[in-house]
Amino acid sequence: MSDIKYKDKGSILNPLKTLQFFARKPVTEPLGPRPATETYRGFHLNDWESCIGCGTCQKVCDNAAITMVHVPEAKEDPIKGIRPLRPAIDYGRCCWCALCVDVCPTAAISLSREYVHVCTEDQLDSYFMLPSADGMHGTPYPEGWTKTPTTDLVDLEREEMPELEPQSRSDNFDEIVAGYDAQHALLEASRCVQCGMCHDACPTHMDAPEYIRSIWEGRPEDAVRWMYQSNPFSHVCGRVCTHRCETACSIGHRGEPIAIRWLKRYAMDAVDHERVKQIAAEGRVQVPTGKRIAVIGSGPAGLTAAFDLVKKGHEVEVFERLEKAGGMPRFGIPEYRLPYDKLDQDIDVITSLGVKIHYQCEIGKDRSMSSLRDEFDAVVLAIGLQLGRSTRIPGSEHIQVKAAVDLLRMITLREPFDIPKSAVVIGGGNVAMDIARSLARLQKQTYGEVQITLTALEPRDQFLADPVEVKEALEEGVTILDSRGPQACRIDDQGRLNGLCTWRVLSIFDEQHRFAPQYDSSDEQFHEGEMVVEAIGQMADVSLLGEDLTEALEWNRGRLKVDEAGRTSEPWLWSAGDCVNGPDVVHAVADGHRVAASIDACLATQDLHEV
Amino acid sequence: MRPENYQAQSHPPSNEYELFIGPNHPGIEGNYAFKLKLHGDVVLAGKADGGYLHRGFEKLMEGRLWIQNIALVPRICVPDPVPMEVTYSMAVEDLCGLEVPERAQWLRVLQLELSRIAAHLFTFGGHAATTGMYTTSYWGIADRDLILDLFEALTGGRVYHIFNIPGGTRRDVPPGFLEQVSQTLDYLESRLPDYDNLLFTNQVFITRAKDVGAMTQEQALEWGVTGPNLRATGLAFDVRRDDPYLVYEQLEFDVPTEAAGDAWARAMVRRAELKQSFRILRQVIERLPSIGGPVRAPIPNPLAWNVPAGETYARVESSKGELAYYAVSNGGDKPYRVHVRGPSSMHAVQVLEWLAEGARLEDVAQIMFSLDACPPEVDR
Amino acid sequence: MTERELDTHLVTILRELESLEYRQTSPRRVRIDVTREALPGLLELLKGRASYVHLSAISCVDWIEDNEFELVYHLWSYESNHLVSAHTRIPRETARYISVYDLYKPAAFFERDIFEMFGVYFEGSPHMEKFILTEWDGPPPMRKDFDAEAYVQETFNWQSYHPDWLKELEEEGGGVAIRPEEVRR
Amino acid sequence: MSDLSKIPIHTEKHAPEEARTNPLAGVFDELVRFAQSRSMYMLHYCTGCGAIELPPAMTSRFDMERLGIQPMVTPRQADILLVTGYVSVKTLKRIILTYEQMPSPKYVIGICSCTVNGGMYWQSYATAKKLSEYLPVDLYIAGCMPRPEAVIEGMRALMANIQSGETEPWKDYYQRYDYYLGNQQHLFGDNWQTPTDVIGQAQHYGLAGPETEGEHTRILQQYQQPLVAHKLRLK
Repeated sequence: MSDIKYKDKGSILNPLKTLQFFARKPVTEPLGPRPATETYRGFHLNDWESCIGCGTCQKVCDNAAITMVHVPEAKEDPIKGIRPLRPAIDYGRCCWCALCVDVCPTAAISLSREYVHVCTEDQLDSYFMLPSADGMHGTPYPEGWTKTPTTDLVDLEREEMPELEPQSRSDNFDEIVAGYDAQHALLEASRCVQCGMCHDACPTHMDAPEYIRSIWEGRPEDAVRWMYQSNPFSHVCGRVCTHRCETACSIGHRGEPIAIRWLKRYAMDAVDHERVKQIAAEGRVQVPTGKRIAVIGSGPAGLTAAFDLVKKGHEVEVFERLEKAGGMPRFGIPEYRLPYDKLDQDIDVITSLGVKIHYQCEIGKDRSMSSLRDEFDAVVLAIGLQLGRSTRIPGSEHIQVKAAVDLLRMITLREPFDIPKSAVVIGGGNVAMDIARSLARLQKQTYGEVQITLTALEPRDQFLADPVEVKEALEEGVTILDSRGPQACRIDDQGRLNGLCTWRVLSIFDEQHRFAPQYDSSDEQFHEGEMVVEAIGQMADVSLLGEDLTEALEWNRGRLKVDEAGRTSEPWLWSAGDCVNGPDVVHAVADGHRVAASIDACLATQDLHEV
Repeated sequence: MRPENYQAQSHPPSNEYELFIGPNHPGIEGNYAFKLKLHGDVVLAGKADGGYLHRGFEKLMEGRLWIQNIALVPRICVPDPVPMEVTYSMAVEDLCGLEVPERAQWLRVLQLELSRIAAHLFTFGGHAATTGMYTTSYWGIADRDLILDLFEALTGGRVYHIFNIPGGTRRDVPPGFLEQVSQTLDYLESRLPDYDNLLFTNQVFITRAKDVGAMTQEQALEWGVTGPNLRATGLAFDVRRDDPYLVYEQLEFDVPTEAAGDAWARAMVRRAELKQSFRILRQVIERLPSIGGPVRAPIPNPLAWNVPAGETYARVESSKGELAYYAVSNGGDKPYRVHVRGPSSMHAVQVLEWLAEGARLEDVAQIMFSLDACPPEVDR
Repeated sequence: MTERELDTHLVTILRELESLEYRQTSPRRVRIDVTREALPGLLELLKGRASYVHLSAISCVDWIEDNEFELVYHLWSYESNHLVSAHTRIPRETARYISVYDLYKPAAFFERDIFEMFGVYFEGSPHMEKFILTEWDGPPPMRKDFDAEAYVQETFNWQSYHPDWLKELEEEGGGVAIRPEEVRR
Repeated sequence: MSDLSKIPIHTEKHAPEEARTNPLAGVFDELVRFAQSRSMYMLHYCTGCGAIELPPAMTSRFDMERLGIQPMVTPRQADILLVTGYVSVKTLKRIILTYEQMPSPKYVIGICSCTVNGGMYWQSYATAKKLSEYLPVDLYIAGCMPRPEAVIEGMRALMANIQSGETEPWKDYYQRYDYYLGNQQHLFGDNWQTPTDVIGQAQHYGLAGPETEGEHTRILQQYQQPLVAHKLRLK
């Protein structure tokens, strides 16, 4: 019951009590806007330096109040994941909920403490505002609602990927990365904000946002369908891609990027191989065009071109020098990174469409270029980079000084060679890591211990190799020395190789950014090794072209000159892949697509031999 | 088509007439209309007319992501928005099996009670104004603004806080906030005697409000009356105590009742609830600093958040009565169906119609305000 | 009566009836699935013998793929402090059901609401007329087959802002790149 | 047309500005505008959620009365129509009725996002999106919802505009009635009509122009029924 005496009859003097209110402080505020609180949600601010134009704010906006506007003066860099787009806010829609702030991957958007805006009908355009640091009316107001770790709705941490421990992987070639299961893949895919930076950065423009969304929706088949739109080497790229997509990922600006590569791998592994074949065959032209195309080399570039062309209804024959198809992914990448059966699956999908591969058929020896030219409507040269570059230091012509590519190929083909008890690897790229780690495994299998020294020109923080590779190599017992320049291979009196002498590197490039390493000769080290492996780069073996053709073609600093579509100066000959672009799997795939599209377009209109 | 509030449909006998109150009328709470049939100044029948504030919330929510709806829900009841956010969040949390951190639960109680005080102060003002006493509304609204200042400091918004999201709250309290709450509570408590003098012990008010819009407990139960209006008929029922949510089980508070069931009893119950809210807030201020931990459970990426299929009925005690959300998910990233059961969907429609019957014309506005009807809740 | 366990009295009553399934979903929530014929009888029992006197709400869900409407009656007992949700389904084409106004007065509001929003007719309900949507001629808007967004795009116009900064950007070769409606799913 | 047109009204046009030779005329006009801007009644009509910030703006804390603005309960005596946020179609009809009942000069303020481009409810089938299609709007105040300070800043801007005589959109409603009526008919149906004789008023104010009447007013006339007074039965 009530705790006041409401039956109080009052008094005639009661009104006089009200006089006390004259003594109280008035509650009325002075005219004019009061300053807002520290987390106030007023008009928007945008830091143009950190805004990357990803458009995530636009997606989360529940009122469709955000329009992305192209600002020509803003920075554009697809490789780093920066677009010249900026959000413009429609205050005829906005509700100041600040979800855009909480979800912004780079913490660029915030709300200010400014809240007054009045205009007439003629001035209504002012309701559509392009936020910058200046606020609504050009007067900077302090920030109000900003992103803090508590308000952040972006998941910055990647789902953990199960991997083999160093002790259980260092003596075998088993695949290290286990891959996501469905649950983890779904969780990892759900981190994606669908900005599409990955698509822009990918050389072959894979539809990563779409396939990630399909994975999140639990439909890996659709994901595979999206992948085959742009990449018939999805098993390979799901494992060993250089993942430029992840470099560009907008989540990566403040946290760990989405594991796009592993998600691709998950989707490919989750779908039955026979089903993948059916999906890959979708959209194939059923009526043969009657045109025939020869592809030299069965690496990613060559087979991608073959895949595209065969789907367009052309007849494609591939000529491979070795006994197996796959090119560099098979003969250059160790099995612990890319199991051969996965590569076989990718190739099986392509051959199942009717691509014919002639194995152990070396052009220039078994067949000549001119016979291909006469027999086929077009020829694609996708021979890759098969020759290892040499350092040409004293002693490098010794038999125990090997090229990394040759050695890797021998390991793949299981060709026997004497496994050195100790070895020195020259180079700091991924190939150097591959050969060092492969040799380390063989040593562990044969002798039970690892004795590999890897010397690289670059300081550790500038290594060309993937940081994960470096970390794993160290875990497997490889000694990695940075800033060491090879000077000579030491050979003893009996003609046996003893090891490598190196000097410390002072600088690698000169002022014009040309390669001109400077050494400190006083800091000399000797690295013991029965074998020295050079892994400093590769080049193409173009001897198959024959003298006449080599004469006829145009060249550019030792490389074949091609136009944007990959066509050489000979109208019937295209070139694609590493031999044009330098080593990179996904680039080779992109190149294959480009060349195939160009050939298809040209064949549709003209006979190339009559041009 | 002529708008029906322009011309009466039939021609009544001269001592009986129809009167339309609202939507543009100071005696109507919000944008709402009430059609009366009168004999002299005695109401023969009343008929509520809603839909002026209809926005199709339930349809809108089906078209937006689960997280986007947090910006939408507070708009369903403008004077008391926090229970809307909390109930919606509770529904989503229940569907997802999300565990809300304890600190966030205390923060939610803090907001809920602040919002209850603000809503009650607003109602006092309205109720007093319908009896001709405008000072209370001037005071009540000015004092309510102090609570809005607190909300501004806590959430960054005065009226629409959008502060509770599924999983917890969006921020922690800013530094010095609890002292600020404490000072505001001191001030509001010191104001209670003023309100008593001005309104609750004022003979004008008592005479006007006593026996107006009275209902018995049986009627109240039959009509589906909830909240302070039900307690004013003598039934001590409070969702906070009897179907507890958040940390209300750990808090000490009474459920005040009155027996009369009339407009005056409803005002007195609200006045007593104000004191209970002060009491709860004091306990929150005391306990909150000792409760550590995060204010939000980790939630998935809002753009890719599939809520598991299922249905739930989340219920809280808002300042106006029983507020519930029936949420259904089909496993998608948007709600399949959300049904909002606002307390006013009873109070502002059927209960008002029944109570107005036999009342006098000058009391109709008072009955509406004493029921604390909130039209946007009816219209959604 | 213990609050944590399902009230035994309720269990006894529920066991008496055939053609229903019940399940305790949380300490204070019970879900009952019942055929549409048996629902009025169930409510009568719940109100008459198990103290479920408060009809908290009637919710309607449009399961368009099953071609059914689901009606959910939320009942609260002030004595045992339990909430019972009785679910039943009716065919979407006929969209007719029986009013429970005789048992529960609050049903009139909810039934009218469902009538307006979903077009389900309740026989015996006192106000089967429009209340909120008196000035709406379209189909019942809460039905899943009514596309509100398409209706809005067709009926209303939007602001066509063209502020100075946008004109400047357009001169430089920029301009609007992605409109908000393009990213909506 | 309705009976209004039969009422004899003073239709003599104002003399053009340049013809006024009395130097005091300008001073007098200014004085009138000043007086108008300092004493305004705001119609007490809560059309949407933004109305919740008006009680604080009007009462002790922010005290709009010090600007001479007071709430007024009837449209016949009000100067300002404040459209506080979203307008459902049902409310919009009442707003138009109310607006037409207000005496000129009258001012419309649209506050919140919703009156500009639909705001939060842009997807809603039940709310109108652009208020200015149906009524001439003098001023917009941004916010969802604007704080009392912002509302008061808006009011001060309106006062300044009235005083300087810059904006008079209320005339636009008479001058381009056909346009507004067309939009109203598009939303409410062709049989939409209000009891106010807008065309007659336009002639009364000397504002009837080529766009006052048109195809839409012809549709209006087609459906319009003459006003008939209620027959009071005294027994």
